[in-house]
Amino acid sequence: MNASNPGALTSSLLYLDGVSVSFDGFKAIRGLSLTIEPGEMRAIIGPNGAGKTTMMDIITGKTKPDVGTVMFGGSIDLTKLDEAAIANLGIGRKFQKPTVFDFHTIEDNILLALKAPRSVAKTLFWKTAAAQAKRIDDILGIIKLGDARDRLAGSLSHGQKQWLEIGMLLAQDPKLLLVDEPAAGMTDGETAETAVLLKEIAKDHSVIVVEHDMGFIRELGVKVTVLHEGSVLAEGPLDVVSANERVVEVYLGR
Amino acid sequence: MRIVSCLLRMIALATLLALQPGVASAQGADEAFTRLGADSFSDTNRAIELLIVNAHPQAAAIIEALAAGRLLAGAGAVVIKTTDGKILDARTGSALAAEPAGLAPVRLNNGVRRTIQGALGGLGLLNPDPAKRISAAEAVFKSRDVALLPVLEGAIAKETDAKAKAALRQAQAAILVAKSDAPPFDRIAAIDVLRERGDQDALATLRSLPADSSPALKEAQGRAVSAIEGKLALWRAGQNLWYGLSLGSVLLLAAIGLAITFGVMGVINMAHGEMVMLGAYTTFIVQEVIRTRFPGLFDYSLLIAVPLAFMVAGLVGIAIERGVIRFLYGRPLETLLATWGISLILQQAVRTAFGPTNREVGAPNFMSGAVEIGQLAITWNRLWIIVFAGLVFAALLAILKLTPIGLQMRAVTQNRRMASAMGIRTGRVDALTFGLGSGVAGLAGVALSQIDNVSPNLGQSYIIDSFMVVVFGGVGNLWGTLISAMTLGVANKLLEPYAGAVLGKIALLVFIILFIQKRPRGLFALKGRAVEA
Amino acid sequence: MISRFLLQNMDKRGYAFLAIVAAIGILVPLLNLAVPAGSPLHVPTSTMSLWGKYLCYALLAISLDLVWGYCGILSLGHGAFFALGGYAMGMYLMRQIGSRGTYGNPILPDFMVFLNWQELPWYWYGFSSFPFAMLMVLLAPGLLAFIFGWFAFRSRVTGVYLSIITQALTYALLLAFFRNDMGFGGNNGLTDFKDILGFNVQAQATRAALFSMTCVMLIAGFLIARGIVVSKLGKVVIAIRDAESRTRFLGYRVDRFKLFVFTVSACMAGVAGALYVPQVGIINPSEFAPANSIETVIWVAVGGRGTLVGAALGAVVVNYAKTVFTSGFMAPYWLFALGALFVFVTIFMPKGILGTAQQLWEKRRKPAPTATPEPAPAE
Amino acid sequence: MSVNTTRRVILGAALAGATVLGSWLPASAQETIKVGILHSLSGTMAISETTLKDVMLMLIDEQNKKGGVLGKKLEAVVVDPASNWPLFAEKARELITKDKVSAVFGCWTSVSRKSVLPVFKELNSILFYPVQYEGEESERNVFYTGAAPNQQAIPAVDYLAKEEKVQRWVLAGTDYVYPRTTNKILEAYLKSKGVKQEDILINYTPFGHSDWQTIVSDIKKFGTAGKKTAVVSTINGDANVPFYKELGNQGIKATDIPVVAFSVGEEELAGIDTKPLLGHLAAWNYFQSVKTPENDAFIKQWKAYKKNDKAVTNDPMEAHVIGFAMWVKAVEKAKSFDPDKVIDALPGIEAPNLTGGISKMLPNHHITKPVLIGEIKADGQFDVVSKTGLVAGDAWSKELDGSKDLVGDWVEKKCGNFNVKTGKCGGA
Repeated sequence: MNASNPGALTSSLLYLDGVSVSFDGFKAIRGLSLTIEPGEMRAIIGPNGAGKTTMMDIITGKTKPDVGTVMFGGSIDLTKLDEAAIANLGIGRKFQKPTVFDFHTIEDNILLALKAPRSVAKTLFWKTAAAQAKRIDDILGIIKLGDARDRLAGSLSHGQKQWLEIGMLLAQDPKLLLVDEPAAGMTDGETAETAVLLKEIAKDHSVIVVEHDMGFIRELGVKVTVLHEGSVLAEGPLDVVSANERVVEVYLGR
Repeated sequence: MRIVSCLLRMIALATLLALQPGVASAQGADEAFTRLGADSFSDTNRAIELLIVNAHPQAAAIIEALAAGRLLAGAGAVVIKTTDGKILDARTGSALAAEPAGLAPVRLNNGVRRTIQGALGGLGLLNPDPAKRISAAEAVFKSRDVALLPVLEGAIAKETDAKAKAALRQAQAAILVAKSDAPPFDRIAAIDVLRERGDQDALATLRSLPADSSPALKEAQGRAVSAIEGKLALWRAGQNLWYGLSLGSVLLLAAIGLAITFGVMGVINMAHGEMVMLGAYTTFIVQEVIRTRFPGLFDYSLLIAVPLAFMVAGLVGIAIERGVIRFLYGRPLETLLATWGISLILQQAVRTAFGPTNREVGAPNFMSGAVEIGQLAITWNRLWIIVFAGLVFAALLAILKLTPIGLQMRAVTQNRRMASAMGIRTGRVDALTFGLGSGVAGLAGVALSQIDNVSPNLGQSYIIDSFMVVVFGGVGNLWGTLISAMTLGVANKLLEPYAGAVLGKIALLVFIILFIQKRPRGLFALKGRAVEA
Repeated sequence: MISRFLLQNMDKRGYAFLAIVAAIGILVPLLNLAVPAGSPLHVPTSTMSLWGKYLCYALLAISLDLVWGYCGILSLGHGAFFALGGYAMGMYLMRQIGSRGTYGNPILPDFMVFLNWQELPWYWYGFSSFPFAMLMVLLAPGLLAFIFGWFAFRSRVTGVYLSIITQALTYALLLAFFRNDMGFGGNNGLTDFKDILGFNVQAQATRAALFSMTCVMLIAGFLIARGIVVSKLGKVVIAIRDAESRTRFLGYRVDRFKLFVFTVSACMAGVAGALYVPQVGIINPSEFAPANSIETVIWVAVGGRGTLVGAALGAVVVNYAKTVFTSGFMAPYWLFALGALFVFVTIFMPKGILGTAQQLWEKRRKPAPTATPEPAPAE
Repeated sequence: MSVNTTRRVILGAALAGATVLGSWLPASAQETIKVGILHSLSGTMAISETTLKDVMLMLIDEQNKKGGVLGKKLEAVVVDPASNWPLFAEKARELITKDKVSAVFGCWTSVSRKSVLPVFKELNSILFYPVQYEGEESERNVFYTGAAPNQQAIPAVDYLAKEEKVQRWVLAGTDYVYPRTTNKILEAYLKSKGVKQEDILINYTPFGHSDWQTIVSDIKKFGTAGKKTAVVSTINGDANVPFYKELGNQGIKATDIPVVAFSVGEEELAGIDTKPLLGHLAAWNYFQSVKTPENDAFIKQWKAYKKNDKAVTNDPMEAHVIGFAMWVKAVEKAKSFDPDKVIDALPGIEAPNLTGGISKMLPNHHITKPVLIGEIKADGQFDVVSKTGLVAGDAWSKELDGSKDLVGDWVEKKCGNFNVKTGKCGGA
């Protein structure tokens, strides 16, 4: 499962083409096409109902598209796989609402996410090796929760939970990270720190960030895709996109 | 013995027809009265025959009184007690001053009742009331008493009412088919009449054709039998469908309250069955009061019980919601435990208050008996229960969709916090919603009291089926509950003739288990992102 | 390695539990057999078999706690696995009767003779062998749980839907086992047992041995369940309970984990049933009654779910209360007491006896409580 | 007091209460002789068994007014096995070992009897079982005061065949051992009387079956084949009410297709409007409507005891009356409460039944009883239309292959399943 797979149909890490899906007649995604290159960080913006979360659901296997192609690493058809298989391919996801395991300690949360065999037998007789313990320590350091490692995750503040979740993503060591509104509900200071953290992560991972906060996106300084009514409205650097008449129209209303 | 008695009766009827009273032997009549006082069924049977043979002037009155249990006998005296309490001497029909001592009602058993039926049937063929003539003809149809053939023929000749005439002809045909010495042409015609009638009884009568009949007759009989059987098979499918709908309506009634408390509110209400039971006991109390205080109102007892049962079960429901369930919102599985406890308490409370045995809930007149539509037997109580289930369903739908409280209920169940922010008193709405669900269960109790035991265990027998119905239909969807109840009811009844009651039910349970795998949220599940989050 | 697996991170509570069960398992039979009946220290056989029953229930409760308390699968059909284990044992015991039945038929059990059955149904073959029967004690419930779970968990049936179809499962089995044509003795079930492994089941020594065996199995069941929940697999399972789809996005095949725990739990329930039958002396379809399974859930809730020890405690406490209340002047009113207990526990002690006790203990130790997360959302 | 302390106090009190109760129970007066009453007071069987508990309490009360037995007062020990079969065994053990009762009166369903049987054998005590049952049993420690199949089913079928000229039979029952066995016996019996296979319809339904539409219409259909048809019902308690309601509504009259039931008595009819059921039959060894001085006295006593003028009596109650009288006589004859001596004394003991005869305990531990056939009257009582002389209860049915050679004899052979062909005890 190497990104430079010889049988690859495309050199892109993630390749969506002509994807559509509807719920009870409502077309949430219509003809969406999107390409993410290895090592790229991409921001996705769009008004409510533009299909941002549904797009993530499709990539991670939660929702199956009605039509369209979703390829990962050039040759793997994601529409044929379930969530766990996709996660094991190396696609990590952070949810809009931070979802951590409330009744586990922070350390256990990271341990569960840590890249390791996921089978029943392997987990039943699991023993944490020294290297893995060190990796956990490192991640706890990065997300600044090293001192709180024995606290239950449920007792963390909202911002801390966001960070813990990012830490869990790091522990998974995925090839592609899907990050849904990482700055939601954060203070300005936290938002800034999160941006720094994401940029750090983007150095050796591909990242898709869905965000509402324009300031945050500006801080990330990456290519932006604007979704509207389930398809791509515009793509390019933030300045170019925000000058686009249609984007302005969509955001400000007609 | 039987032939002799028939012959005697034929003669007697002939005399009756001739309207010549007073010629009978006094001796035979005396014997009849002695026998009536003997307290033996065979003596009573013989006495009836003697009365008829001797054409006793009081025969009709005596036999009617006997049938109604108003004939008293013993110690040489036989008297008739009239419905208004007068005492008449059975021999003469003259009034007596006082009831002689030591008399007891003449007892009946099935044999005596059949003799009475036959006797009254013979007498009734000439009754001026066409309805009575029809039922008399039916009685003759069943008894196939050859002795009555001449009387029947006489009656047919005189008959003017078309329906009565048809009934009399059928009775005649029933006798002719089995009568080997009748003209073959008449017998073939009789077979046609029976084929026309085309019901189970006609089939039975046709099958009574003697085995030594002529080939022509046998062929005609064979054709008639297969024609009737083919028709009956169709009717039977219809009948099974009706049974299925009827069972479905019972399931719907039992489950629809649960569709509210469980489906809409998410409370796993194990005490739901006990709400049904409370409704049934309310019906019982209403009937008890009516029986002792206002016997005239009995036919309205269920109508009176309906609002009361709704209130009783509803108030108990509100009490449960306020007292227990409101502490448990968001913990659906814990409501299961608490309501299970409540159900134990309610069961034992009813057991303590009313005793552990079944209580009698009577059926008002309009719910007794059956009506025949073609070969479809529709029992009134089932028909009314279907109607009632439909009404309850419609009313519930209307409450939820059309009234402000319904709107509030839907708002609270969809988004409690938002509803609360908009000024809806969520506590009050919760209590009312739970009360509504429980009240509807109480209504189900009124209906179930008509077909099932009214005992402390009543609720237990419906709770699992109710959950199956709601889950199969899709939680939170009243229409789903309706379709699911009807589907399960009909499927159950269509399976039953082939698989038997037990295997049919097991098959359905397995089907539900498999179905839930296919559609984990039931028949009518909401789709989309919101539900799965 | 196995002992490491079983004893890792054992806490005080666990050791206390093990010590108590072990002590009971040794002392009670000893006090029953070795101490003369007149002595105040003597444990009567009736008390011993009563407690044997409680301990079987305790094992059943632990098996349920494993799936409910840790994995969030509220099974309302665990009684079915218990009963299947019981039937497997019952069938062995029936075959052991041999020609000592009332009709003296060497092969057919009495109820078959008396309904004119001519030969043994195929599914009764092999049950005359103890090892085979013991294998079936594990396999029958285990296989049923595996097949049922295979479908249900793959289809992602969760929450109340799962609870209701487990109830449907046990209800269907109840109806099936009531049928005399099934060949399991219908409503009368299997009873009037004579020997187990050549020892008279009625004999005091056999009862004592069965009692000790129950204690051993309870300890084994507890250790296995605990081994599972403290392992990383246990952490995954708890993660599934609290946030199933999140766990899936971490790459865990949720259905397989659930299936594993569910099957292990069903086997454990089967063992409990198998130990229950010779001590109680009868197995009948009413063990499949949905009410029995619900009651098991209640033991776990009363004791404290997600604690294992609490589940066992709950089973013993509720059943002891039942024994006490169903005799004497309370007899007509015991259902009130039982019902009230369930309502009381769910409202005032949502964490059960053990959870509440623990909370009180912690509060006393450190007066300023750390924020504890809200109870798990809808399962 | 903070909430938590309150909680703790309540908990403590509850636990203390339980302990006190536990220790309080066994302590009682020394001079009395205890009699165990093992009937379900809750659960599904409470509907039938609760009155039996009351009857026993009344009988014991009466006996004490007469001065008790052997100069000692009797004391009833009531337990509630809650319609739970294993609990029956547990409670039986408790009664015998903890309360040291001299005899136990109890059980209703076959399975409850089967469940307690090993306990009574092991601890060597006495059980009086008051309900009609499927037979095929004769145990040293059990005395069967209810009817065996030959004391109920066969005379009822004879009556229908003779008086009603029935030629076609529907055997409808609940799917458990009693109906299965009874129907097996009846099927064999009817065939021996020349009834053809196609004239017998056997149907089983689950416990508590409530939707009888299909089955009743099947019966109706079966009944229109040109021969007189009757239904022999071994339908169990709870399912009867909906069954009879459906019969009434579908218009099946007793004059067309009579139904004779073996499990429907006054108690069950009290829950049904009986007007549409006029003339349907039941076969028992006792009816409340039987006019004898003994019965009148008993009914009066019962109504006074229940303080209810509408209280009804039924067959199993009479069985307890007979059984209790027999036990008292046997104790007096043995001059001891020792189970072994009482068991030996019981066969041969005679006690008056309430229908004007004297019942006798037989060596097979069953009793002699008359068989009464009653037709349902509009007031929920039965009109006795036939009564046999005393019939001896057969422990083993002569109609079944497996048991036709077996007899129970605890007097001479000291064996419950003596094979007269092989001359050996133990069935084979």
